[in-house]
Amino acid sequence: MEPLSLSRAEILAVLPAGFLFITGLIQLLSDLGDTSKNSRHEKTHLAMIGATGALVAFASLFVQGTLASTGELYAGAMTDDLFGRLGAGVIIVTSLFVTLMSGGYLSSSGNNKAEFHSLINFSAGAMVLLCQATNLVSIFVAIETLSLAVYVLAGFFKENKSASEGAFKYFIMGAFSSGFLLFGMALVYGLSGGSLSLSGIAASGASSDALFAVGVLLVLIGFAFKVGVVPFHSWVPDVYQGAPVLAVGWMAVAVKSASFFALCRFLYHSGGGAYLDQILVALSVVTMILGNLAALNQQSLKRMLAYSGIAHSGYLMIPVLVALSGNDLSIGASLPFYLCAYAATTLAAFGVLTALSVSTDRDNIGDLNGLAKSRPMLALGFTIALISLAGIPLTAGFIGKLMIFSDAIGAGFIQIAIIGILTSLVSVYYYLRPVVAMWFRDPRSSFDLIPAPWGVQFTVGVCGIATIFVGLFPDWLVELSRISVETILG
Amino acid sequence: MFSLPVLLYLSALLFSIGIYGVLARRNILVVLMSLELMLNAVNIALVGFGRVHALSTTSGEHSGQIFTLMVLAVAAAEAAIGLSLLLLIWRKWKTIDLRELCRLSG
Amino acid sequence: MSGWLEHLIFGILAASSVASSFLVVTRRNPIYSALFLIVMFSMVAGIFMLLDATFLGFMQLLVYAGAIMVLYLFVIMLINPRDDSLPEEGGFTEKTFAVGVALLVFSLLAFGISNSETVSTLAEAGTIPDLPEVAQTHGAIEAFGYELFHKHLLVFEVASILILVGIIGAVHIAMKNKPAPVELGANDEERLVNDV
Amino acid sequence: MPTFLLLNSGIMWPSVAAGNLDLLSLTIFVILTIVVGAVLLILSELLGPRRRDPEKETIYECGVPLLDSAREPFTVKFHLVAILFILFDIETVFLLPYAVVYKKLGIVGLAEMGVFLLILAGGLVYLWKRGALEWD
Repeated sequence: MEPLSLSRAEILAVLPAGFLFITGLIQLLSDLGDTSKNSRHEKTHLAMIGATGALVAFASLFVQGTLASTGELYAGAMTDDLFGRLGAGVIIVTSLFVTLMSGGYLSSSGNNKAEFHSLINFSAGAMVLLCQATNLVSIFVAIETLSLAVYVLAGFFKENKSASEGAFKYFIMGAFSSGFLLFGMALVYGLSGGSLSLSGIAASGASSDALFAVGVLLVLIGFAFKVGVVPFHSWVPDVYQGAPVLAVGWMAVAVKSASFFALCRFLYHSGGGAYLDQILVALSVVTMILGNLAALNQQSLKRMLAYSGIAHSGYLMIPVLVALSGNDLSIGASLPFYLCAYAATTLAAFGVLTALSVSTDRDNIGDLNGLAKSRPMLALGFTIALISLAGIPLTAGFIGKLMIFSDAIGAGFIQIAIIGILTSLVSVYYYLRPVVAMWFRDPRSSFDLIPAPWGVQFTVGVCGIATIFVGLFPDWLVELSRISVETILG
Repeated sequence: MFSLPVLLYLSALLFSIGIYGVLARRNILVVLMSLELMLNAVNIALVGFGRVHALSTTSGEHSGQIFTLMVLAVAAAEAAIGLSLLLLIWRKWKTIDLRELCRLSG
Repeated sequence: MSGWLEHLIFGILAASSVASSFLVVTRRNPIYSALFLIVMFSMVAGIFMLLDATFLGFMQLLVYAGAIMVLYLFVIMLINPRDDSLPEEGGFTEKTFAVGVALLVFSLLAFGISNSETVSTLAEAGTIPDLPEVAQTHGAIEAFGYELFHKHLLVFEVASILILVGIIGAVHIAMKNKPAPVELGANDEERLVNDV
Repeated sequence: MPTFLLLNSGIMWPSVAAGNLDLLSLTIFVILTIVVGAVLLILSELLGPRRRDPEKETIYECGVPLLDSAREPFTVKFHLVAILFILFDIETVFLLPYAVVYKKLGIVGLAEMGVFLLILAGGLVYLWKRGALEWD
């Protein structure tokens, strides 16, 4: 009956998420003054609080001193190993950029309330905890907190009808998938001798049990909904088109990478049943093919990026599959690297979309004609992002895809690698269509391009440069991600 | 009759009834209720496993029950957000029919 | 406690929970489904008490049957007080698809349960009443609270963030924003009163 | 095992541990209320005289004849208050275990509960300032 006690490592480990929650709360309470008018002026103080909070949270990732993990914290609920911190880093950097962009974006749409900023920070804190969670309860509560925040973000602009309808569909799909996720977790909990912690589940060695395999399959279905893998992707295009552009960017980057980090950690520990490899192979192949084919004839930029996001979830399934099949986990090292590259690229792409949506809400590819003449920097940023998404050399996307496919071939999944390469060749076509429209078409855009908010220009610039930098000098990030994968099993 | 397999069959049956409710019904209210039903079905399996492993588990005697308490909190917060979204839909579209909602919004 | 009584009571609770959940899903009028859902939550609370989770049983009654269903009934009364405005029921294709998916999931789970060695070894220990006795305070609020704070402290804090996100979401979405649309003419006055 | 049911066989009766007594009394209380209520209703239903009379059908002295069915739509205010009731109900659900165990948890437990309540107090201030609680 000894009283409660918190060790120093536990307090330090929870600092990143804690700072994000505190920033969210401060932003919420600081904006309560002017409730009446929908303020048009950009609330820079919110962006400042958010930026400082994110920077302090990023710094607190390294306050631990050593990068080594100090074992189980909070009775096994969380860990501060390198893999978790790498995921937390990606989430915090994304929340920094999204906070910077949201000031200008929200004020232009006349809906500039602090709820948007604080929900971004709350869901960022929940995602950081999700990347570092090592027991089933904390994974579940973290996923539900971030999903609730993102449902509200998706329906943030209450006035336009399609946003509220898309948000509602997203809510029902999300709640449905968390039902599956929960039932899978209950079965995994029950069949591993009643142990909630992932290490306990790994130690219990129940993975040969039939019901355990069904449990892991249900958890996989739950995550597949969240990430948007094909059989469970029907909500992705509608929500991506209806929701505010920034909320979509947040979903595409942060929610996807946090879910993949958590799925990776869960599957590494639970091992998965006998049939999991075939299911993962089927999921990733179908996702890659359908995602890319559907994106081919998309006219709307948002829907095209939605399907490209689905296709990239298919690519990201490959390292999970590869690591699970072989017993050598380091093969799956391409996942953290690809997620970092994907985060930087997609942030740049959604930065440009935000810049466009500030001046017009039409978003089909035709509107990009001649963007290079009127906005050369924006056009350059968008071109870099699209090239990296397509996997053309000299960009981070290329290195990521190279790693994924070489790992897959190394582990003997030749057919998947071939399908992956073919589908990314197909994707080159629909990624380059906007690039052609921007550079080689004469501008006929009827809307006057007001200059993008400073936050958006800064984000597109930094993310574009980061994509090129990682493309040219990738080995530090490759090494970091390879080491981090080894620390998962502790 | 009151044994672990029966508990699991019961929770699987309630879970599938919830799935039927979510997919078949057009009245959004009943869809939201079926979502609550699905989460509740899982609670039975959780508490059942918790009771069976009560003396032998490493994660603490009440681990199943604490997980269920968290599921309770999540289900309540989900119901709150779901019903406010429903109210928003009702105010904008004046319908609570899921299929019509899809048709209207194109 | 003699075994047969507990089996009997579990049988009653389980049968009525399945029956009421089936009725929740099939009733046309949402009020009846809400009432049957309350019945189902109370039956599940009874099952929790049989499984020695007394604190949880009462919390289930307090939160589910007490608070969530009150909100559902509020919304039902808010949205369609008259019976005629019910949406007509789904077509045949939706129903068959739903039954198909539900049966698929149930058969997957039943297949898993039936030939899972772990479940059969667990079941060999006998039915729940014959399991080794748990401590008298098991499931009571004190032991539950002690373990909640010692083993699940982090989740307890994240739960407060979950509730706060719920508050922000509910208020932002459910509240009509202050500046009511001014284009309402004088004759629209009574329409404003009815407008929700 | 929860020996909270009145019907268990006699041999169990003397061995009812103190811990279970309150559950047992709770069950007796529940069963008695149901039985008494049911008996009163059924008896008055069966034994009561049933003579229809137009005079009796009219509304009690100062009643107002009915205009419309009693089911008027609620205003949205009720809906928002009901949602907030749920969310703060969950807060009490988490407070209950703490209230029973706070002595054993010591200062750190107090700090944890303080953080929990601070966050929700922040939510309350947000609610109040956003005007969610105004009724007019």
